[in-house]
Amino acid sequence: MNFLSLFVLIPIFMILGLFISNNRKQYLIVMTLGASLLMIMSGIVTYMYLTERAAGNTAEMLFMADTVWYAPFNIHYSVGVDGISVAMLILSSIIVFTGVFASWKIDPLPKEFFLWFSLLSIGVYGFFITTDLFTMFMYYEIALIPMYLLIGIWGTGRKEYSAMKLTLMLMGGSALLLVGILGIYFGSGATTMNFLEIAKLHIPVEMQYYFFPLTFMGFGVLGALFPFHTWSPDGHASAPTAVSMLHAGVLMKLGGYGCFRVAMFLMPEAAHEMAWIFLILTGISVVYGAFGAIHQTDLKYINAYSSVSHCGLVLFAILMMNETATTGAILQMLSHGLMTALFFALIGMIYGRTHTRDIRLMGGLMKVLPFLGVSYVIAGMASLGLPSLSGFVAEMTIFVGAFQHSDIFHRVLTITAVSSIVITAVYILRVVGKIIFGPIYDKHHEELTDAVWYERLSVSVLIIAIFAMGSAPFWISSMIGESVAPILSQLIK
Amino acid sequence: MSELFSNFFSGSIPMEAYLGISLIMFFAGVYGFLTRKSLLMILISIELMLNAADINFVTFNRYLYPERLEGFYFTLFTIAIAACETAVAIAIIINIYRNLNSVEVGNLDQMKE
Amino acid sequence: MQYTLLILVLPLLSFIVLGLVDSKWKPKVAGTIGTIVLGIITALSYYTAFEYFTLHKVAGVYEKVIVYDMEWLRFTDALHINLGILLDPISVMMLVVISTISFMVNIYSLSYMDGEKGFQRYYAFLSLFTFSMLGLVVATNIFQMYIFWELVGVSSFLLIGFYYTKPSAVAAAKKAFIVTRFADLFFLIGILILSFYTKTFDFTILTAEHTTVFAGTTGITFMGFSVLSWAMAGIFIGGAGKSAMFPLQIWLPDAMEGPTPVSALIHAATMVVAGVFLVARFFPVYYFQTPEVLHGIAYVGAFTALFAAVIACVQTDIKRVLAFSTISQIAFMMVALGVSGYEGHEGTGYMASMFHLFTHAMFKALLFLGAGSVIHAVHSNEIKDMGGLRKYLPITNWTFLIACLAIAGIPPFSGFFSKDEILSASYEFSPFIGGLMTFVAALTAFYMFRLYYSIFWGKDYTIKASSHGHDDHGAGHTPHESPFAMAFPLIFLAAVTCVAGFIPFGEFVSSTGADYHIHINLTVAIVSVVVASISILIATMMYRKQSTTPDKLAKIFSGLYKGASNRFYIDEVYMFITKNIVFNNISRPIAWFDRHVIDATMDGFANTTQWVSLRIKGFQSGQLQQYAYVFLFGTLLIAVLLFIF
Amino acid sequence: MDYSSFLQMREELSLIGVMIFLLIFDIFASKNLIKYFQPIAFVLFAVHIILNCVPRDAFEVAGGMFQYHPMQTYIKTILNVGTLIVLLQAHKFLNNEENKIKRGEFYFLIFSTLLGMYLMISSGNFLLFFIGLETASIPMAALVAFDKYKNNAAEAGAKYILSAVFASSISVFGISLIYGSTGTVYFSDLATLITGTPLQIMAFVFFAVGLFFKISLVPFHLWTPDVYEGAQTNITSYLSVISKGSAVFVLFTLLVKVFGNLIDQWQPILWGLAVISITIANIFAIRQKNLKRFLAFSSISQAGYIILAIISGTAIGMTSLVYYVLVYVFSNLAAFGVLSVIEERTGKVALDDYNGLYQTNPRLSFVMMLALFSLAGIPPFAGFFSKFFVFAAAIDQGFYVLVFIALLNTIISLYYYLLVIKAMFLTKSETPIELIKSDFPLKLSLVICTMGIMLIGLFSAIYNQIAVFGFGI
Repeated sequence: MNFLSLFVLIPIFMILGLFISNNRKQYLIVMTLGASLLMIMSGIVTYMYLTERAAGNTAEMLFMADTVWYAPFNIHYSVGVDGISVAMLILSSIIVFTGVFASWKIDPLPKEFFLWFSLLSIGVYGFFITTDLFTMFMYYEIALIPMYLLIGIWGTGRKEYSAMKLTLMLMGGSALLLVGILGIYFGSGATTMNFLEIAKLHIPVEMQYYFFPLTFMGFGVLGALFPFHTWSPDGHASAPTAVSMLHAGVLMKLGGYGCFRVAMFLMPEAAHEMAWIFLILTGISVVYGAFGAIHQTDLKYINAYSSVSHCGLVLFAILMMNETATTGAILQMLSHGLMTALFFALIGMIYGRTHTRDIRLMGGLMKVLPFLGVSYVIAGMASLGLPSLSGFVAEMTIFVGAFQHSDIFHRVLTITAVSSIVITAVYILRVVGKIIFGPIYDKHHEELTDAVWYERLSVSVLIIAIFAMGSAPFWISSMIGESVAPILSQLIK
Repeated sequence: MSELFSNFFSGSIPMEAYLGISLIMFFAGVYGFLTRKSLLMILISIELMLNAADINFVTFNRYLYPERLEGFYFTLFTIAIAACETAVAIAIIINIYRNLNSVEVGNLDQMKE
Repeated sequence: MQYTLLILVLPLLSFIVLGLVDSKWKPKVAGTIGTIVLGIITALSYYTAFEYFTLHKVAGVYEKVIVYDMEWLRFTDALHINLGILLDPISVMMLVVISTISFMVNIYSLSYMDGEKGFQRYYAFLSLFTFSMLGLVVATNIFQMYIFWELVGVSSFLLIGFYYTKPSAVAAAKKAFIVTRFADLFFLIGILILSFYTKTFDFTILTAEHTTVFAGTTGITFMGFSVLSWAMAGIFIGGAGKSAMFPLQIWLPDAMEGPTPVSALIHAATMVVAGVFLVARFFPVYYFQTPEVLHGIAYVGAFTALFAAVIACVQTDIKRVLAFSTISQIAFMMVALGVSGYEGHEGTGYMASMFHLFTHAMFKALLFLGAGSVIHAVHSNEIKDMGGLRKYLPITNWTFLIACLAIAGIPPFSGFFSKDEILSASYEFSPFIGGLMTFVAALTAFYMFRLYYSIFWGKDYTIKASSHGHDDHGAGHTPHESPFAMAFPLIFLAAVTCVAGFIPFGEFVSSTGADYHIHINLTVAIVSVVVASISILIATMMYRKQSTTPDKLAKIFSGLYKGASNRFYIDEVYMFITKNIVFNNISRPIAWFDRHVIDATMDGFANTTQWVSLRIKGFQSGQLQQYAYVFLFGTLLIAVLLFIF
Repeated sequence: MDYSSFLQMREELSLIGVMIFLLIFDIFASKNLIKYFQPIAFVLFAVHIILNCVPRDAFEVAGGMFQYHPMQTYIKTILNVGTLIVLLQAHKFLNNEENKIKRGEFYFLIFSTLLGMYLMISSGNFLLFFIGLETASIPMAALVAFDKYKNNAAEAGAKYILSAVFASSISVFGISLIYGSTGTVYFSDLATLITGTPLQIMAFVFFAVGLFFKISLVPFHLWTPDVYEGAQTNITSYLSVISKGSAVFVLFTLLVKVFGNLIDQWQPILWGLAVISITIANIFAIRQKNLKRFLAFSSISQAGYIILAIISGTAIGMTSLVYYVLVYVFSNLAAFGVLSVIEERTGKVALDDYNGLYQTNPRLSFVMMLALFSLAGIPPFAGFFSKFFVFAAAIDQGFYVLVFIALLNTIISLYYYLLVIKAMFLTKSETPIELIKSDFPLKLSLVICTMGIMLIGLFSAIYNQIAVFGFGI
């Protein structure tokens, strides 16, 4: 029994528990316990991981385990984590944990909500622990589908349209992905679906030219790559708070993670040849998303577009293919996950009070909701890359790393991407200035009450995480850097 | 052609003649199936098609492979099967007549699209 | 000298504590904590200065001491952000300045901000600012500087927007942040380029005398200029943003929306000179590697000085007048750096600019605090609500006068010495710049005394002053001198202003770190004093008593007057760029494109499918025979295709 | 000749035994005994399943006219289980007053079609194959027209029998040509004798369309929706799952075993048919308002996916095919089970009637959702795995484009499956279907299906077990 399997088993047990339970408090507690357990566990994982490394462990991954599942296709249930996955696991568990608290008063059908929510988390956790292409793809799709119901039933606004659009577009992505994965498997003539093994083989270059774009785009859709990002604004805008948190916070990271772990890791030649195409696309989405955000008036839309911009940065950095930039990309995943989750949590709480997300109909909330106001400002500052908050660390690592590229084209692109920090500042401050500061716009907002304990809890956890990452980045960045190095050596060779 | 006629008059009928007949029967059946209005006529056309196949079997067996009898047996079974399906079909058609008071194939379009 | 670490740690702690407890403690408690902490820091930094200047002079040269250094974030083996403390003459000097002013402001605010909502928050932000400003000046590497640079920016944002319910304040805060952020973009790009070629962030390596790190950059040019020039220019733009050089000066006047002590601390004495400090920090690089950029700095500075001075002459809001004079004075420092040489006497400009930075910090803070106490008395910023206040506010009056004399460059006040050095340096660089600067000096004297007279002299104070600002006091009460907590900083700073000029500044601060003996260049000194006195006389004639000459002049130079009083419409230009170009012509089209092109294509797929489905429903006609047709057709089609291919 | 060798045909014999017993029981059983008719039938049939679920060694009977291979046991068992589920679901329907008397014939007809499929599957000779085909389809027509007072049923029956016989007459004509060109109808001989002469190709096409008709591939599918809609729902499910399952298996066997030399001909044919079947069926399905028609089109596109397994013509393809049929049986029968019980009780089959079903019947709609997800190929449900293996089998032979098109179509199919889920879960309705108390057999059948959907994928043992007899021919 492998340790990592707990990550999948605990949510499964949670689901079963929810299934049999029927009264309200009970399963909320079950859920919360489960989530916090996961948090603790991933803490342990990280700790063990670090100690093992200190003990001079040379294994690519930790807690490797491998069980044959479908022998005819060499499909194994094989797991293993390295620094990147651990970072992602920590992120996911934090967000799941806070997400539960953010959806404390979910209504209607709370039980079903948590059922789907934990199914979603199974997908997420499984995706990060597995080292087998098939299993990875399976978890990927497991994570996609609950979205439809979560948005469709508990969402707001044009929820049915958005849910359908999101599901179908992501499905389209996974269609590309599946062809890519099968192509990798059969193309490489591998006798295993474990990508660590496949990486040792060599896929014929002309095949790579077909399958690299497919795979990269397949994951890229989830990573909000430029022309395929439109699911994200609508989807996030309609989703309930916790789902937006988990989706923007973690699910979009699956894209970047996959692009790095599968597309580029397994097909380095094609990655080198074709990087420039995707670099341009991602460069576009960085700036494009930021400019798109300026013009929105719905809080969630603003945030969704800024996510497009930030996630674009992730892919952008990955494609730079050097250690610093890639480390930055992973850091950016973490930081964006945390702060966007914080954003959506806050937006949800504000919306729950004011019943509007239109920034033109709000103002001066700082006066009535000091806690939420301050937290929103902090989130904003993190998002525009204020030092001592997570955003700064990630972005600077990316920029410095990307700028170390020897080719002038890449450096110019980097400068283009850097310019997004100003635009970010513009739209963040626009919102903060409009809804948090200034005079109270709507008289009815004067009776609003500030956050209650469980809201405070979830928000504080996120803020603390953001601060911790922003002011003491060395430990996590070193952990990630160590695990990025072998993958990049594969890429650069 | 002339040789065909000569064979014809000399008594032994060439295989092509049978095949021609069966082919004509078959497509006559198809034609009937496609054009006739009455279900019964359609049923009969199907019979034509089946029998065309039977003739093929017999002919081939008789002319090409006289040493084994697979063709003949096939024919026998086909005839039997044709009888069964006619029975069932007739039953259903009667049922239709009871419900619709007509056996016009054109009326069978309650369910479409 | 490990204890210098406390200088950074203490204010951070006080920020965290005050920020967390926020309104749970009594305002007084928070205020006292903040002030005491600042007091300790001030003491520490004085002691540091003393110890540094006494102990760390090796072979007649002040060495750079890195007291503390830790790796904070590693990018590559060569490039990593360290957090540490670098002590050298200028950083020590800045420590003294910042802690002093900050201390004064803390004391001052105790009574000025008394009764304001969010008093605790105010002190928390003050500590945050002090922390980040101190961190900025002691930075050991350019990235640490950038980090604290940003922190300074945000704390200034928070303090300008202190009255967050006031839309104008929020707008000003936003403007300040975004403009400086825009400049920081170039700063960052500059850092990236510099670090890419030099593979280091470290000041001690970059600014060492015969450093070799720039070997890699020789001959590499981009669009005609060497990459290094681009980098340094970018870094300067960053500095220009913070120091409000033309054309990035627009945020500073609006920043006066913040509480007056804040303006004194941030927007007069400390933060705005960060740009100057940055250029001074990089001076060797500028001087040896990219002189063309250095000269560019000189010209930008000169223009800004003139530009701001002209505007200052016609503003009617006293804080804005001071703001523009600040811009112009900082421009002086920039010019001084721009014209400066390196070795020995050549290095006058460098020394002068630091000297001026020091003196200016003192007397400009004094001016602002004085203005503060005036505003506190009459509850208005507008000149027209003032006049004849000398009877009511004696202390303010005298201290203000001293400050005015100092800034006007009248001996023996500190301003005279530093400004004189700058002028002589400029003359040595080029007579034109010299002359220009002299003229600006004259203008300075003029508008300062215009301000002085119209506050304290001119028409007698009319009790029925319509009251802006704090309406709670209501109109029509006699203005009264401020309490001691406000008066003491004024007196203290005035005293400093009187004596600061006699500090042998060159002994401590010079471009090389070696001693440098100030000697007054008599011709320049006399010229400037004369010019200054003349313009003071003019101001006296025009504003001491009420007279119609100002209006007449305004009529004569109506074009200039109008332009100047509208700050030459720079803000409008910015408005146009941001609103019409960025917002309406970039962002809106993009939003539209996203909805109606990209999204529409995605929906288009769905709609097409639906449409096709509707078109082909005829196949399923329900007619048995038509089914058979299709069946047969299919069969034959397959057969035919097989035989064709 | 040793007739005892006939005793080896165990499946067929035991099924015939069950049929005869039931027939006699139905006729002669007394009033108070007759009400146990269905339980007894279930038990007997279950026994029959258990007896025949163990694969044996391959053998031949009657000079190769009947060829047995272990793989056939699997496919037959799958069909048996499917049939059992259908019977369980039909239990309530057969207890209605007007149907009580017809119970016997219902079972007899169902079993005889099943017998026909057995023969079809294990035939080693075109004659036996043809007999099996007809035995499978003629009683089916009777079943389709089972409740004879419904116009739709009668119409469906007529459409079915006529087009079925039309198809089979075309294919028997094809067989006759094959016979003519080769002189034998034994598969083992034909494999070598078929060399791809024009006549043989022609004959092959004629013959194949008969099977395409049974699998209902576009353009030979037009009868499907009408018949599915007209027939009684349990019959529809039987039609859509069991007969289709047997047909695809047989098609695969024949293509490889008999027409192996024509692979260059039939691969392109199947390529085209798969593409247009999946696409056209999907495009039709998105507009359907009647759930039975809707499922008809969905089953057509599913057939298209099965072709992906056939086209590879490899052992892996065979395994994937059987596995796909297995999963398809459970998924589709779960969907049809829900459909049938709701139609049985309320007579509602329109999509809009299902609005807000979750409020009133959470369990039913949950099962329905699982079934639809499984059909759409969503993990962790079995459908995902079967689809994946089918794709893998096709890609293994290098059909990248085909798989890509199929995958793009999964998006459309997901869309219309989600439409139903949307109706059940998202859409609110003033008049939702009231709470339905389903009887025990139905519950049982749904539980079996749900278990199947949930577990088959996760337990790889099943697939591996099937894979043991890699090439089941």
